[in-house]
Amino acid sequence: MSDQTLLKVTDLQRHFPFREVQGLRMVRATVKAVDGISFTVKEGQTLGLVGESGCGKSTTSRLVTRLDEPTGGSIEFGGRDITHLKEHELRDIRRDVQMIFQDPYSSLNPRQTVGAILSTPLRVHGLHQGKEKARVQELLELVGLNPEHINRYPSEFSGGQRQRIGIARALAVEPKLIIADEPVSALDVSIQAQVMNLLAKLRNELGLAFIFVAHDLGVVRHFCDQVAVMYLGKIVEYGDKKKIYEAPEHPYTQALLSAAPDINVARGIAPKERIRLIGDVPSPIDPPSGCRFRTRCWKAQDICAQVEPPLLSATTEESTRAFREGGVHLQACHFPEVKTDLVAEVPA
Amino acid sequence: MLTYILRRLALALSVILATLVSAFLLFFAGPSDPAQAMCPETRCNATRLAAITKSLGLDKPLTVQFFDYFRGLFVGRDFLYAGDTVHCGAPCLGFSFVTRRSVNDELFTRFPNTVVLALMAAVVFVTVGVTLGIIAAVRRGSAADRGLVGASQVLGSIPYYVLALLVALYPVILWNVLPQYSAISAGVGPYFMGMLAPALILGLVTSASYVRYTRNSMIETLSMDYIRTARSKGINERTVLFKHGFRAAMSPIATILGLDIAALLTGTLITEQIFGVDGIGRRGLAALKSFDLPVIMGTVLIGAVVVVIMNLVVDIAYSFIDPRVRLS
Amino acid sequence: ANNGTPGGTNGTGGKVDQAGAALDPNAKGPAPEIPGAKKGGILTVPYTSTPANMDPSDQFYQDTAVIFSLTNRALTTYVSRDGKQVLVPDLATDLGKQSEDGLTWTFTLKDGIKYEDGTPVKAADIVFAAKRSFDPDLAANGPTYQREFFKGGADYQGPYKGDKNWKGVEAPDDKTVVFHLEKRFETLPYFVSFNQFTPIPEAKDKKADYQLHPLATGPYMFDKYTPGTELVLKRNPNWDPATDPARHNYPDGFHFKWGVDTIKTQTAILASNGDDATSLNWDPIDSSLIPQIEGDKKAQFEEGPSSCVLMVNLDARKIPLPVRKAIAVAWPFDSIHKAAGETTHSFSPASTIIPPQIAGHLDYTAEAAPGFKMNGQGDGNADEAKKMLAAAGYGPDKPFELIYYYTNDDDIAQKVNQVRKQKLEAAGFKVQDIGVPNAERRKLVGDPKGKYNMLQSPRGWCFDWPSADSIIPPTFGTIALSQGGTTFGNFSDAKIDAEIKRIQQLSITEQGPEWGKMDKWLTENYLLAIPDNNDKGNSVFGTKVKNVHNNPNKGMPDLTDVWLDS
Amino acid sequence: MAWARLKRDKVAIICSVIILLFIIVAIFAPLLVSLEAVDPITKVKADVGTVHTELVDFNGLPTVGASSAHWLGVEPRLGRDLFARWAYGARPSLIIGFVAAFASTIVGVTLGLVAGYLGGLADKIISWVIDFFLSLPILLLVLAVIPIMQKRLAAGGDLTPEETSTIRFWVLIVILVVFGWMGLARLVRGEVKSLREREFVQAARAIGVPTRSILFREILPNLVGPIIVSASIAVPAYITYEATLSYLGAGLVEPTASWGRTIADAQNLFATYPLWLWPSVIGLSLLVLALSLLGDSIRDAFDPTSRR
Amino acid sequence: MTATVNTISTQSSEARDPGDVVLDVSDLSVAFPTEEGVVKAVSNLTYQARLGRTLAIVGESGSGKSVSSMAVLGLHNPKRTQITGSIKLDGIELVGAPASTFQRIRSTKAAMVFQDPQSSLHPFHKVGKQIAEAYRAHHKVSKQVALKRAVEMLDLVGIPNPQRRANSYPHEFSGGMRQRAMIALGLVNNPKLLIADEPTTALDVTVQAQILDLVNDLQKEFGSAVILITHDLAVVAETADDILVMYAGRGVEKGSAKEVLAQPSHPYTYGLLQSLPSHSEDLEELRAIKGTPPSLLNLPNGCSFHPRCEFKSQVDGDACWTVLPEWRATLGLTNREIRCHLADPVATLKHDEGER
Ligand SMILES: Nc1ncnc2c1ncn2[C@@H]1O[C@H](COP(=O)(O)OP(=O)(O)OP(=O)(O)O)[C@@H](O)[C@H]1O
Ligand SMILES: Nc1ncnc2c1ncn2[C@@H]1O[C@H](COP(=O)(O)OP(=O)(O)OP(=O)(O)O)[C@@H](O)[C@H]1O
Ligand SMILES: [Mg+2]
Ligand SMILES: [Mg+2]
Repeated sequence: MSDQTLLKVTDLQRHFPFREVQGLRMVRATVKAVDGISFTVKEGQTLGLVGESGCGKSTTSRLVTRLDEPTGGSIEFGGRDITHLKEHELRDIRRDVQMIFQDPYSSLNPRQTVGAILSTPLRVHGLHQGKEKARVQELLELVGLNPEHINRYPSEFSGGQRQRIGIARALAVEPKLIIADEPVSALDVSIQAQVMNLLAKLRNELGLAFIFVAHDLGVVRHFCDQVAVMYLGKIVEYGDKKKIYEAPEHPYTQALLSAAPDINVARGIAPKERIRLIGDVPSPIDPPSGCRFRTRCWKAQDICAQVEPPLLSATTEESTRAFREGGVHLQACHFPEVKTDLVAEVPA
Repeated sequence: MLTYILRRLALALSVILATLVSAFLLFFAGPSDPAQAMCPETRCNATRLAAITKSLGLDKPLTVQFFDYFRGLFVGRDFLYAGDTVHCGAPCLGFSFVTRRSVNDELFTRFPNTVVLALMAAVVFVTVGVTLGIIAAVRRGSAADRGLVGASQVLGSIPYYVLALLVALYPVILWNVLPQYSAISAGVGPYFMGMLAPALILGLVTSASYVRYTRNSMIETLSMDYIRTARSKGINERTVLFKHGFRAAMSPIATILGLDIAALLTGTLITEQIFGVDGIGRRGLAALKSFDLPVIMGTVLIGAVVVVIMNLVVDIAYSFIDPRVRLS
Repeated sequence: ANNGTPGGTNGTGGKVDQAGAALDPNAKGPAPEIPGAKKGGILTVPYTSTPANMDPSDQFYQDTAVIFSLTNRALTTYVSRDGKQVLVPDLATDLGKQSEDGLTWTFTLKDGIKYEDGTPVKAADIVFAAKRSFDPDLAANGPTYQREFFKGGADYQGPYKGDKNWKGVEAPDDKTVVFHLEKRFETLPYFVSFNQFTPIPEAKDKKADYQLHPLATGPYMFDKYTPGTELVLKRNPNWDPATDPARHNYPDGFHFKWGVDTIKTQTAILASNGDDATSLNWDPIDSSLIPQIEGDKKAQFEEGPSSCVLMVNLDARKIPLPVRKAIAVAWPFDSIHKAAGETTHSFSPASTIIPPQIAGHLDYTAEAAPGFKMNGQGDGNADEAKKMLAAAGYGPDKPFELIYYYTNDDDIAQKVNQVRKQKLEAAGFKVQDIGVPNAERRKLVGDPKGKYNMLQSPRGWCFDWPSADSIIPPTFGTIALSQGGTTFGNFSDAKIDAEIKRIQQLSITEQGPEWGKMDKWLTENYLLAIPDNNDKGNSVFGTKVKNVHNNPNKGMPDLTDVWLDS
Repeated sequence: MAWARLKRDKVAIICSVIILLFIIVAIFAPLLVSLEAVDPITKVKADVGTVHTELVDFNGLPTVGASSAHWLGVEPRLGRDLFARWAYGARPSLIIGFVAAFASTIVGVTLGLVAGYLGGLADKIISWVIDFFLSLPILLLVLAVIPIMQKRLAAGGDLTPEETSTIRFWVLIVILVVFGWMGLARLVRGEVKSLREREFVQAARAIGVPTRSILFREILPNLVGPIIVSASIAVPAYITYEATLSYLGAGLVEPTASWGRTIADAQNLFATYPLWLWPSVIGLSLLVLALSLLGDSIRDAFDPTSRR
Repeated sequence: MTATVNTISTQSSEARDPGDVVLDVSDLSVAFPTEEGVVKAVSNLTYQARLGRTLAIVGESGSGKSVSSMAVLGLHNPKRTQITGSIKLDGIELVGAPASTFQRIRSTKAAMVFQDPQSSLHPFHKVGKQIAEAYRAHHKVSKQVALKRAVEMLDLVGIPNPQRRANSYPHEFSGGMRQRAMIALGLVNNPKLLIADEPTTALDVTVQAQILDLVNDLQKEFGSAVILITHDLAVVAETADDILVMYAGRGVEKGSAKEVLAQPSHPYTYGLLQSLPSHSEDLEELRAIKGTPPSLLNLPNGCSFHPRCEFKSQVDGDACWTVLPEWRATLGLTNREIRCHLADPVATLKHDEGER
């Protein structure tokens, strides 16, 4: 793990314009799917992206892989600005940044054999010319599949196996960064763990950096170094895993963590005090003014409606503390809740 | 909604305009020479041909002809005829080359017959097709299902004009069980009775495809989760089938229906021809034979307008049928 | 009027009575009662074609002529006497008076003639109608004799665009109509039987809309008229039978329906259920129904000659006479008629140019080669034709090429062409058949400079009145050719022209036999066109329709004589 | 998989056999016709084109019936051999049905792919064209256009009967294609629009696969099902359409033998001389029926949820 | 069929008090004949649901959870389904019962909340009407009265502004609201049994928490029996009283929810728990169950789980391959049953856990 910044995302924006009918009029509106987010990923590091449905996780992934073009902000990869590169200029980037998709069923072309699926990236990038088949078999082995299955169709595999094929495809071009958009959400409970293990193994062996999108907080906790919590197209809290999970400062993060049911209840551990949020996530078409979470926040006050809280360290005055802890922890709330006992835990 | 309709109307208008332009280019700028067709065979000479060409207005430059036609459609136009100006109000489709009568008169007086025929046929195919389709869907896989679907297939495979001719000859003319077509001038009763035979055969043959549409749509609907929900409420099966299943199954059929009626309105040609129904299809066919360009143009235009309007109606109706569809 | 349908011949059609054009200047109304005839009922007449319009000035076709015979009277008309058509005065008191030089004709109107609305008919109305027939819009489809013969007719544009006071036709008073001619027109009395000379009061003229209700002078008047669809006629209360030598009015009314399907209509009429028993159809009998009308439904069918003669037209400029004769020998009359869907009821074979019902018709049968009669029958003799070709210097190595246009967008024409081609090739000809769409073919075959060497226009000729001066001059003379048209043979020959001119100077009654002789002379010496057949008219009618007779001038039934049994 | 399902479908098998029989008849028509005996009157074997007016009477009705020389008798008026007309008549139906279906499938798929994948202006234009074509009163227009097309193609030249009928033949196919591609284009467009959002397409893009490869290698193979289904429905539809146009006089012309033309010719004599009309009606109906049932089976095989 | 420990003798009587058995499923098998073969979706399933208690049925996708509970409401197409065994709902035998019986018990005795509320509500009918319809199917009341009842129910499940919302179409609702509406629909006739089939799978975590709270609250209020179908063990831990773990159409373990999750005694349950990330928070590697679930067309002989079972070597002989294990009480645990050949599963699993 070097300290080299691999990916730097600054103020990234993706607004989808569309037309909507309101009463008798047609109005133009925009879905602010991603609305100014910044983060960095260093080589070999894993960033987790969590948040509820529709908060912009997938959009972010698609922007970073440049499957979609941002409407604002910038993406730097390996020091190069790739924000608005054209498709043909992206070729190199396509080798370095790969994606693993959520749905192992729809992410593999049902009409192609595993061999064809895996050799496509090799062919496109002219890798291992003449020895594609060997490389494909190698890849299959790498993800724990039988190399003899090269001529089978995806439908002949189970969900977990298919997800492995998807992973192998991403690995084929030997990327530096993999964006995994909910790679295990669609898998059965008993298979999830297999795939998680595979990803962890590959990360360690190949020194890959990951952006790992999930809504299962447990999985993220298991897999990531840093976590960004998103709400309605914004990052509301961002920091090292330990801090986010153990000392969440933003009310939304707290609510999210408390809402996740805990199996340990069965073992006699008292259930967490559950923060009950009222209502649903507002629409990204017309997000609330000021702090976007305020409509569901129990702490909301007048200022929340007027001023949009920036993503800051809750304890700027104690920046030394953040430094001492050797980690980042930013949040965007006017009234963050700083857990002081954690400070005590940190060795001086 | 209003903007939507306006936008759709604009689109519809653009389609009609395109039809207009292409039909005009096709016919007027086409290689056929209607003046030649008008010119009495053995006595046709150059002067006579020129006179006819002039009288039909075919001597003017094409752009002028088109502009005149176009203007006629929207603001009406004046024709010089027998030294007189004859006004033809908008939408003016011109004057028939052959009968020298206004195409509007020629077509709009006949259009009602086509409409009546199409609507009567629609009643037949909707009731017959939908009923049988539902039966087939509910009895899915049974002998009744197979029989109905098979019979509809067979019916759909026999050349329509042969069927129609047999119906026109046997029950109508020879056995005298169904009355022959007579114009509305002969009385409303005989008129509708006379429409019965053509409407029945047209409707029955068309119903063949409705049996299948309905069946498939119904089967698909019955496999939806909300049907399961309806059942789980403990309401009786008939309510499930009709209030829940049929209601949802009908909306795609309603779309097809709208378009089919439009198609019928422009395509009852064979039926009209065989049963002698005096509709625009038959008129159009006659016009084709005599190169009567304004009448052909008029028929094509009316056809396009009908289809476009039906499309629009279907779209708008659909949004009322299915609350999920927002007009956007 | 002309007739474009292909015709044919076979052996069984019997000879038509020598009808002869009789004139009876003294005929008086009323027409004699028909024994047994009853009054009442509506005769329904459904048929396939659709008249373009009902404007009297625009009429030239047989179907509308029959309809107008019920509603409108002209200066003269015909009556049928013993199967012969006799020209009689109708609105006029006689058949016209000719001036010394033959260039002025005067007709006097009968007294007491009224329109359906009761207003009296005036001579000026006939003059107005005559002028109206010059309007290029209103009378686009009408005849053109008036342009040729009337003084100043060539350029006259009718009363709307042209000079209102044009002097070609005049009415010096309410009873007198005077025609001024450019040149002699001995058969003018025939011409003024046309609907162009039925009176139209100028005050009631609605131009394009006049056709919606032309004012009646005959026994019936328009009741309901839907252009292109149907016409209902009812009795005209202001018709006075005493003035009319030609018309009866037995049925209460008539109902014409247009654009019907032939087979359905004829099948229905033969079955005679309900209204079909009082229906009449004059389309050619469908071949599928022949067993019926030759069997137990014989009484419901009537046939007779029409005004048309059909010929095989040759371009004598391009085909030498010996080869023309070889063609006549090789010509597959029977096969062509079969292929064309003709039946024994649709034509009778012809050996002459002038049909038998015309006065002066000379019955002769020429021979193309010794023993090979040109009687429009048989299927050609390939061997003999080959011999004749060889004699003319043509053989397999140097075949004579026949070039003609045929219609390639009409099924029957295509079939006929196949038969024709196969048979002509069998007879040693080389055939170049050029397919073009019908409208175009008409242009091409009407052009004397066309690429063809046979089958140019005209295909045949339908006389406009029963005198051969409406047949031979326009089809064999040089005039049509010099005007840029085509003729039988496309041949200009001073001898023929001189002969035509000579006969035309004769009086109407003298002309007949002379034309007959010329007919034979033309075929035997020139063979510009091979006589093929005379068209027949058919009528199929319900069991209650009585007294249906074919009018040999029209090939249609005389509706003025029909009555209905109840 | 679909194939295996199809093979188990009895109806599909029977239909395929029937269709195959017709194809065999069409291909081997000359051979089959040559099996007929020599006609005792004409002294020759019958063929598809030669007229024998000596075999019909003056009213055009055949004087000979069905015999070893003429298995289905001879044609009224022209005396051509009806079995030959029938066997050869299968050809245009099959050729037009399959060729037009093939061509319109290609057009529809291409335009649908382009519209669906590129979206934006291309989509707007193509969708508009689809709307436009769908709004035309097709039958009447086709009836009007065919002679015009024929004339344009002839380009003023003089045509022999054979040239005429060949031109007509191809004009007819072109017309069927021009007016027949919209349904499939619409379907493909919709499918592509949804496939485009499918993750495997995204994956291909993420890998850097060029657009053309995505269209033809990734997306197109997934449309095989709907395309085959729509083509299998198109074949009988085109066959019917050809027959209808021929019936209305805007289809094939002499001397081409075609069922549609025979039906048009023979319809009036259906009772007087049934041998003329019915073989073609039966041939056409059976072929269309078999093709549509097979089409159904194919759809079922490709989309098992829609089965009986 | 093996006798279960807590079978109540008087099953014909109606369940009234908390703890009474409302639903008694015994030896239930559901099979679907298909072209590929017979899909044995549920085999020999036995369980009970009691008033006032929540029974969780867990298992992975395709293990037969939905199929078995839909059999209770008779929602399978009788022509295409083979159902054997016995389902007694409040004393009424439902296997082989006529359609009219099902019509009567649906919604009144047992109701179901389906997995996907988006597709389970009729898109063309207003929400209020759909709820009212269920009420009117069992009560002879006017439309207005039924609609009022529907509004009450919507209010009860916490939909704000219920009067207005009753007049909305389902697509105008958010996911959470739709699920609430489904619950309102399920409860409108006060059923004794509410089957919630994965009621929160399609929902966000925060909304899921709301819905689960709601179900719990409502159960307390109505005192009915609830069957909660899910594959999320954490949800079970927080909400269920009893648990039934299913694998490949069969029950493999049942008992009190908390106990089972705290101390699983079937290797499959054990494996599931082990593979949860929350269980092994800081481990580099999760302990996954190897292999994939079997095809229902072709179930393995013997214990269905044996191909994936790590402990089959600890069973003597070839019992795991050949003998289908019957329900038996777990050695050393009360109130627990499993279907496993292991002699002392508790000890075996404990040993295994200690090892890693
Ligand atoms: N092409 C698009 N056009 C319009 N809106 C879009 C588009 N793509 C995404 N959105 C909207 O942007 C928002 C964010 O979507 P995104 O898919 O990134 O969410 P997500 O966090 O990945 O959600 P999930 O957990 O459901 O996958 C949503 O409201 C979505 O409706
Ligand atoms: N009508 C049917 N015909 C054939 N197989 C069926 C049918 N219904 C269900 N199955 C099969 O039965 C098995 C059990 O399905 P079931 O829906 O009960 O699983 P589940 O445990 O509810 O899974 P999930 O968690 O995905 O909802 C599945 O393999 C399914 O494919
Ligand atoms: Mg997402
Ligand atoms: Mg389920």
